[in-house]
This record gives sequence, C-alpha cells and structure tokens, in this order.
Amino acid sequence: MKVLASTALAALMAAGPAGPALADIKIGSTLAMTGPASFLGDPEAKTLEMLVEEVNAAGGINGEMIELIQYDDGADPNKARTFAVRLIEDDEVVAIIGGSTTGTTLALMPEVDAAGIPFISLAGSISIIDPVEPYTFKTPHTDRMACQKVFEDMQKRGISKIGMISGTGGFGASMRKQCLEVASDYGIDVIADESYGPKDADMTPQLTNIKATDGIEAVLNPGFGQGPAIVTRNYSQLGIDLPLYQSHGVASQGFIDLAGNEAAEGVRLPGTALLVADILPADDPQTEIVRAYKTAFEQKYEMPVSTFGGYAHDAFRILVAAIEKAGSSDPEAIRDAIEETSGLVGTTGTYTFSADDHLGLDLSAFKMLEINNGGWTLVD
Amino acid sequence: MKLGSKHTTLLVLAVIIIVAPFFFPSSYYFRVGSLIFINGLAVTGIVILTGYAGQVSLGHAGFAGIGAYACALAPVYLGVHPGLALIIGALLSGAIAFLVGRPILRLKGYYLGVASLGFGILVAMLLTNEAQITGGPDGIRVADLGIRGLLREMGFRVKGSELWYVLTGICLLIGAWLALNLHDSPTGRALRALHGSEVAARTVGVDVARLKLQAFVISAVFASVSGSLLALQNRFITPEVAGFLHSVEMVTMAVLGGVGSVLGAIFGAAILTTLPQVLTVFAEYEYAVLGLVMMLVMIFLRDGLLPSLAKLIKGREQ
Amino acid sequence: MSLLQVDGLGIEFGGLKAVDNVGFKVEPGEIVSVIGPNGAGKTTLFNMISGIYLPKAGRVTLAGQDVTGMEPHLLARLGLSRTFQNLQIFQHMSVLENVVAGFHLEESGNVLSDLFALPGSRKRARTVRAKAEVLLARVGLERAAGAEAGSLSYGALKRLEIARALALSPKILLLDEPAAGCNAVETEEIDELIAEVAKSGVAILLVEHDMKLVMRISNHIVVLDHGEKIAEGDPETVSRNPDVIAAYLGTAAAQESEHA
Amino acid sequence: MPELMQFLLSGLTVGAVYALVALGFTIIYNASDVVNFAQGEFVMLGGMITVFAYGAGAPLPLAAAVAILTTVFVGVALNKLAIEPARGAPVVSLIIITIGASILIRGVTQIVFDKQIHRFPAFTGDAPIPFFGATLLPQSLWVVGGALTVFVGLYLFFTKTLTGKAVLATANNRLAAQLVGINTGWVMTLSFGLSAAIGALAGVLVTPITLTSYDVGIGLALKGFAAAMLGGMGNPKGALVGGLLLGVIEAMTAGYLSSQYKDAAAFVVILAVLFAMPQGLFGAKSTERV
Repeated sequence: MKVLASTALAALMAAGPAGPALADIKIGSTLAMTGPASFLGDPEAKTLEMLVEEVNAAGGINGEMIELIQYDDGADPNKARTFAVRLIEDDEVVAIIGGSTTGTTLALMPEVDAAGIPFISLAGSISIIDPVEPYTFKTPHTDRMACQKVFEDMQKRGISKIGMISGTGGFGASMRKQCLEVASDYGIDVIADESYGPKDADMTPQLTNIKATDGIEAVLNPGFGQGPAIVTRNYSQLGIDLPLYQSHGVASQGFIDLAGNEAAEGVRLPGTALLVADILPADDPQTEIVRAYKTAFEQKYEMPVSTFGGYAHDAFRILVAAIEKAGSSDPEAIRDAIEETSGLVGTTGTYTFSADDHLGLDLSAFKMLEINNGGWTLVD
Repeated sequence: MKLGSKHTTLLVLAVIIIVAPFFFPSSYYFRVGSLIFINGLAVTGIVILTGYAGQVSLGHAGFAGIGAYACALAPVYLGVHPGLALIIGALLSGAIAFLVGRPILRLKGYYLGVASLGFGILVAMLLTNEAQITGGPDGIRVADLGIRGLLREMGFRVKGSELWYVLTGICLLIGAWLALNLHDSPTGRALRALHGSEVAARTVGVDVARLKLQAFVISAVFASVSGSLLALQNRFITPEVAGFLHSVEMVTMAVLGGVGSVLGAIFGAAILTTLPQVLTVFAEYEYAVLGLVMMLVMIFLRDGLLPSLAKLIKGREQ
Repeated sequence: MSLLQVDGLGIEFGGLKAVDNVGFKVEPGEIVSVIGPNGAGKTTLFNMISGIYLPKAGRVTLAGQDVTGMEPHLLARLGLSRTFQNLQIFQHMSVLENVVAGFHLEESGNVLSDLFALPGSRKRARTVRAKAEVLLARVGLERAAGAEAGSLSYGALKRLEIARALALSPKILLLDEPAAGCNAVETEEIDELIAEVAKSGVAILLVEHDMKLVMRISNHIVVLDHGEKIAEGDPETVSRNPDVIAAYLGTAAAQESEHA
Repeated sequence: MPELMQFLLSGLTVGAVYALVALGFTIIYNASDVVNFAQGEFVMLGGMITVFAYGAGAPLPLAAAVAILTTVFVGVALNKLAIEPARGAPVVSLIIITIGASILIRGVTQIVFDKQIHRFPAFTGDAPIPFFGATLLPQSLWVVGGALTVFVGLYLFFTKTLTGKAVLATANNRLAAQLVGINTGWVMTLSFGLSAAIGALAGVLVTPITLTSYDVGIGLALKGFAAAMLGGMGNPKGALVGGLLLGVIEAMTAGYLSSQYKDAAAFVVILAVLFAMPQGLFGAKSTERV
C-alpha cells in the first residue's frame, strides 16, 4: 500500500508543472477551438500557434523563447474558467490570451483579476472593458462601435427607420442591446425588432413581418455563424429591396460563399482592413502588417484568413511588444506595459491603451465594406 | 465490504475528500475537485430519481439553472445574502418541480424524457431571452458569498479554490448522506419497488404518483443546490447551466458510473469531470476519445463503471 | 353483506368484449376460485377488481363500499391484496426487502423524516423488518432472506409474492395462478399455505389451472368462458355442469356429446 | 394573407427537415426500442461528405451517393461494433452508447474535414417560386418531396413487405421473432443501415437551405426526437405529422407572436399534447399486461 501511494504521488508530481524553465516565457490561451463558436476559436488558435513559431524562429523576445499553452474551452464558460485556473496555477503562465466569446471572457475575468495576470480577450461585448478591470484588455471593436459605424453609414444615406433581426446567441443579443441604445444618437428609429435562434434554418417569417412594416428603409442583422447567411438568402428570396447591413461578426469570405454572390450583392458591414488587404491603398498604415499576416496564414493553413484570427494576431502583437518593453516576464510589469501601448498598428486598427481605455481603438479603425460581385469593396 | 452500504460509502467519500489534497501539486486541482463535488451532488439527485425510482429526466439542468440564477438575482432584486439565495433557489426549484412533476411524471420512458427536456429548454430559453433581468446569453455576475472575507477577518487566509473544495466537499457529503438515508428508508424502498414493478408497487399500497413526485422534487433540489454552488464559486453564470447538454451530462455521469449506487454515480461525475482536463493532451482528438471512452465503458461495463468493477473483483476473489 | 361483491362487471378492448356481465360474491374466510379456459378473461377480471383496469360496466363492492375503478394503492388500504400470473417481483431487492416492501402502508411516514433518517423512520423500518422475517418463515423462505430476489427459483418466487401480499394483512387476497409452473411438492406447499391463510379469516379469490388443487380447496367456483360467467357453485356441482365440460373440451366435443 | 402563406411555407419547409430526421429515428426504434441519439450525426455526415466530395470535383449526384453510402457504412458499423456487443444492456446504457457515438462521429468529422460552415448549391437553382403572394425556394420542394417519399416508402415497407414486418416483429418480441425464423441480427443491421441512409439523404436535401458544419447534428437530433415523440415514437405517420406540425407551430409563433419564444411554443404544444395523449398523436396505446 505504501509503495502504491508513493508511486501515485510520484506520478502526480510528474504530471504537475515541470521544473521551472527560467529561459521560457509561458503564455496561455483558452479558446473555443471546437463547439458553437469554433469558427472564431479555430482561426484564433491557429494564428497564435503560427505567430509563436514566427517569434521563436526570430530569436524570441529579448532572447527568451515563448511557450504557448493552448486549451480548448468549446465556448463553455465554466470550462474556460477552469482552464484559466489551470493556466495560472498549474502552468504558471505570465499572460493569457483568449475567451473567444463574451461568455467565456466574463467567466474567467474574476480569476485573472484575483491572480493579477494580464489577460487580452478576443470577444466583442463592451461589458468586458466597461467598467475597466485592471488586468483585462481586448482587441476586437465593441459591438457598440459596430452599431455606431453602421448607423453613421445609414445617416449618410438618409435612412432613419430601420428593422432589426438579431440572433439570440450572445453576440447577436449583446449587439442588439447596444444598437437599440445608440440608435437615437443617429436619429434612427428601430421600428421592427425580430430575432432567431442560433440553429434556425429559415427566417422568412421574421423577414416577412419586417417587410410588412410600413416605412422601413433598411435592415440590420446582428449575429454570427450560419444565421446571417440564411437571413441574407431569405432576404433575397422574399425580394426585399432595401439595403441590408450585417455585423462585423460575419466579416469573412466564408459569409459570401454561404450566402451566395447573388444574395450577398450590396450587403454592407463594418469590417477591418484585413478583408480588403488587396485593395488597401499602399500608403495606408495597416497595409503592410495586414498583407504580411494574410500571406503567412493562408500559406500555412491553406484557408482564407478571417477577421477573428486577426483579433488574436493583434492581441499577440500587443503582448509581445509589452513584454519587450517591460524587459521582464513579471505579470505586473507586463500589465503596466500593455496599458502604456501607444500607436501599435494591428490588423483591426491602431491601438492606444490608457488606464481608462482597455480597448484602445476608435471608430476610424472600422471600414464600411460592401459586397460586390462576390468580393469586398470599400465604401468610404 | 458491501458496495453501497451507507457507512462504507460515506467513509470512502470522506477519506478521499480529505486525503486527496495531500497529493495536489497546485490549487488548480482544488478547482477540479470542487467541480467534481458540484457535479457529484447533482448526480446524486439523479441517483434518487433514476437509480431508485427508474424515472429518466432530460431536463434537470433546468433546476440547476434556477438554483444558479437564484444566487445571481435574489441578492440584487431581493437584497438577500447569496447564501440565503441558495436556499430560496432550492425552495423555488422544489416548488416548480412539484407543479411540473405531477403532469410530467404520468408519462413513461422516452415520453417522460421529451417532456422533461421541454421543461429544461423552457427554463434555458427564459434565462437567455429575458436579458434585462438575467443578463442574457452572455451571463451575469454573482455576488460573493463572503466566507473568504469572513475568514480573513478572523485571521485565516485561504485560497478561493481551496475554500470551495472544502465547502463543496461538505455539501457532497451531506447530499450523499441524505441519498443513502433515503435508500434504506420506507420511501426509498417504495421508490425502488415501483422501479422494479410499478403495478406490484401499487398493489402493496404505494401511491406511485406521489412517490415519483417526491423523488422528482428531491432530485430537483439537489440539482438546484449544485447549480447554486457553481454560480457562487464562479461568481459568474451563463444560461448554459440550464442547457440540454448539461442535462444530458448529468444523466451520462450517473449512468456511466453506475446509476444504482451513490458512490458509482459520484465516481461517474469524477470521471467525466476530469476526462476533458486529461484529454487536453489529445488536442483535437479530445472529443473522439471522449466518445470512444463512453461507448467502451457502456459496452463492456454495462452496469456502470463502479458496479461492474466491483463485480469483476468479487468474481476474481471467488 | 358480503366482503367482496361483483355485479355485472364488463370491459372491452378495441370493441372486443373481454369480460361481460360477471357477478359473484366472496365471504370472509371463504376460498372462491375462478376457472375457465385460456383467454376466458380470468386475469382481466382480477385486474378490474384490483383497480388496474377501469371496468366499462358493473360494480365492485368491498365490505359494503363501492370501490369500482378505485386505484390499487387505495384498495390496498381497504385490505385488498393480490399476486400476479406473470411474476411481478422487485428483482433488484433482497428477498426480505421484497416482503418489507409489502408493509409499505405500515412503515411509510414522512419523506423528510426518511431523508434525515430520523429515529421514527428507523424504528418503523426495524419493526416491519421483524414482521417480514416472520412472514418469510411462514412461506418457508427464511433461509433465502438475504439473497437477491432475482436469483430464486420460480416456485420460491411464487411463494415470495404471496408473502408480500400477506404483508398488507389483507381482508381479501387475490391469487392469480399461484401454482403455475410449480412441481408437485411446491404445489402442495402452496395448497397448505392457502388453506391456512383462509382459516385465519382472510377471504381468498383464486385463479388456477391446476384442477385438482381447485377442487380440493375451493368452497365456491365461478366458471368463465369467452368473458362470460357460464356456471357457478360448489366444486361438485360445477364439475358436473355440461357447459363447463363443453368449455373445457371445446365446442366440438360438446356438440358430439349432444349428438350422442 | 400573403404573410400567412409565407409563414406556412416556411413552417412546412422546416417541418419537413424535422420530419426527415424523425423518420430516421423510427426505424431503429422499431427494431430495437432504442432512440438513436446519433441520428443527427447521420444527417450531418450526409451534408458534410457531400460538401467535400462536391468540393473535390465530383458532380453533385455522385457526391450525394458517396455521402449516403459512407453514412450507411458508419450506421452498420455502429450496430456491429457497439450496439450488438452490448445486447441485453439496459436501454439507458444503449442510449449513452449512442450519445457516445455521436460525440465520436462529431470528433472524427472535425479532424477529417474542418470546423467551418458549408453549403453546396441547391439542386435546381435559387430562383424563388411565387406562390399565392408568398415565395418559396425550389430546394424546399425537394425537402418536402423527400420527406413525403421517405414516409410513403417506410409506410409501404413496414406494412407491405415481409422484411418490414420482420422488423416490427423483432421489436415486439425478439425471441419469438427468432423462433419463427427471423434473422434478428440481420434485421438490426438493416435497420441501422436504412436509418443511416435516410439520415444522410436528409442531410443532402437540407444542406442547401440550412447549411451544415460538423456540429449541426445535436440540434437536428433534438428537434427530430421532439417531433417523433409528438407524433408517437415508432410510427412513420407520427414522425411526418409531428415534424411538419412542429415546423408550422414554430413559424406561426415567429410570425404572429414572438420570434424569441418560437422554440418555447413548440415545446409547450408538445407538453400539452403529451398530457392529453401520453403516447403522442399516433402512438399505439399500450395496455399493461400483468
């Protein structure tokens, strides 16, 4: 029995954290590599993997190699929380990138906060950085900004009465709420407000109701996954002849493929420079970085680059820059350095953090895109 | 040593809970431990409903959702202490189970399954859609139970995960004690009787509808408390806690471990809680391996892991 | 006033009359047998009397109270107990616990008291356990008390069911083919057991195919065929009734005897 | 009025999807009393394999045939490797096996293929067909037609063919079926194969409308299961009516009441029906035999 116990103990110890490898910087991530948000988590995880290889091949950060520890939380908040504890307590990472969704991000925030580990989220909701929590940052635009960008464009076109059809998943529901809040700032009236479930196969009833509402001038569809593609197809099936706006949640070539060129024609959405890398003016500050990432990713994985992978790209760049600047892998020093990030150009926009802004992007980073002939064009 | 006898089971559980921490290399293991205990508590409720009474529910996560959101919402809207909110949630779950159970439990087999499934989905849907109150799909923060603060004032500094290991461990022991009490009690016997033969149970005077309802209510309270504990520990909760997958997970844990015995079911909870943590080494093969493990266990150890292993060992000895 | 009185009882399944207009009486301490060929409706009749099927017509009166269509668990409270043609044993319980389960009405109390194992619950369980042991001894199964019920022989299970039914201290006991599948020795044991129970004042309603057993122990016999009562009376009378003979030997035989 | 028609068309399209999944459930249930929770994965495989075969250059009919045959193979393998060795296990253990199988199939699919959302073109174009002021897509006709065809086929199979009757007999009493010379092992293989084929066919038909990815199976299985129970498990008529009814209720609720609670309305109706008819709309009433 005694032998057994000591063997078990030894085995457990061996399974625990390996001896301190002082030369390495351990970075953790927990992403929705599988599950309902895998189209976010998958490119995010691949991006991190690729960039870590790149940085290590170029000699690491201040001569130290990066070790990336990735976990798949399947978009389950409880799992994300557990992996956060594992990363912090067991793997002893110095920083965490992750939380593909708002739910997973909010779930693990109390943990990073208690442990004092800097954390960069890849999720959309404004509730992640408002109010500002000391250790939490994020790279994607907030859903509120997406609403503002869309409404700005509607205002320019003289649209004032719109219908909304939102997904009931986290992304759609959160963006719907933000849009309803800021609509009046742009003189926009939401006169039809429908929704659909994340697995729904047909949205014609909701769209029929929107179509039948008098005075509607445009329709906005906050949501991600297959829903917006089906909405777009149903929209064209019903012959609705009004401008259709989608959210940044579907800013990828995949969306056009799913909706079909014909149905997607003329759809507008707020997107990032990444989607229009090829037609970006050469003097745009983002052109270089966007093209480099796109080329590398598409070469390595043989799949089109997506906005979401771009969020991970930016988070990693911000983190690396902060570690370099801090000159140490002390979590506290890294956090301070992230907060001092200024003018860092990423695929999503140019980041300037401060003590009361843990997103560091403004509306200018968003580009209003329109789908024409199965490709993206810049509206402004 | 007879598997399932009350004192043995409690002793085994208590020893494991107390001794295991001596082997924990980091406080992450305490976190996994407390998740096992929380799931174990819910699964113990399933043992009462499914193992004793033979009724299958695919909607018990609905009660976990009620318990969890009671802890999130009651402190905000009623101004009560989160600990009291747990009790409010348990009472509410019991009351709802009482109301819903009577019509649902008239159904048998898969029909009961789909009706309870419908109930669970309705709860999850309410939690998702009534975002003004529940915070919607992105979840909601939960107030601090305050025990850590209290201990700190008294001069004890403990880590959150360690504290929750102890709290949930105690809750599991209490839950197991209750379930084991029930097993050998007149009520438990009547439940197992109606599982064995409903018609025979009726003819010896068992009010089958009433007893099924009692089992349903008790197991709902177990699920509710488990949901509350999860919410209080994470200090954050999303509607997933009430989701269909969580309901299925509860049943799977119980059946995989052995739904007939409390210890077996808790063992099942331990396996299915740790498996995803262990399987991370398989990276993208994780789900394939998980599915395979479930199938292999059920094919070759059909009564569940623990009972089958016990039988195997007994067979060896003889 | 008879202990059990059945009047004009009938039921249909999919338009087919399974039992039609059957009536008879059972007095305390009396052994009444219901006989008839397979499919005559004997078990269906039992199921209606014991509240498992809801009769379409007729009335069942127990000790002067109309109990037609009353739920089985309420009938149990009034002192009606039964066994089953196809065994309905609690397979995963021990032999002793099967009998203890029969004491449900006596031992059951408050569910909360059971959950917290309060002294009241434990005391009730203990008392009942002792009584169950006595009953097991009465049917000769005391040695098997700890075994899992599923492991017993068929004959032993039949006796176990009787012990469980007796646990209710019934006023009337319905036995559905208690000797089916039993060997001669076992049949004799059951025979003795029934007589003994009847002697203690319990009325017995019996369905049985073993004619020797029926003729030997019955006070009164009711004969069913195609769901209808075709004869009634003491064993002697019934065994000589031509309709009964025809029912048992088939219509062809009856016609033959008519022609002869 | 055109609104009502549009809601109805939408409901029938979605309902036909549910009905196709529900029909797949009935066969295995009839042969073995097991609700196969991997049924949704058959639908997913039908869609995903077609996507990738089509993407690799195969013409659509060939891609669909490859998908259906591969799925049949998976279904038969599931029976041979998992269900058959577990014969005699409690039904709840068998259910866990099918849940395990569904996780396994999903896990393997995400490795072999990918985790993206896909579709392939509709069979006969995307030009909406006007219909009493409403419109519907040609593919909807394929789905509804497919559901009806499968229903008629199954109905004839179970009532008119010897093999179909053998399946029902096996479900009723395995031992008796063996005694009268039915090869029950073969009946099981056949049931799983047929069920997988119907599932895969459903996947092929619905993917142009619903799109597909490795994880669409759970959602479809859930709705298909609910539809089958609403109609009465094991009865093809129940599966068809249950599926269509569920779809129409959802569409009507989304159209007239609240799109947020359309799934809720569906389950409220299911609960109401089951309380009044505990065996579903067309389920056989069973009398307790004691």
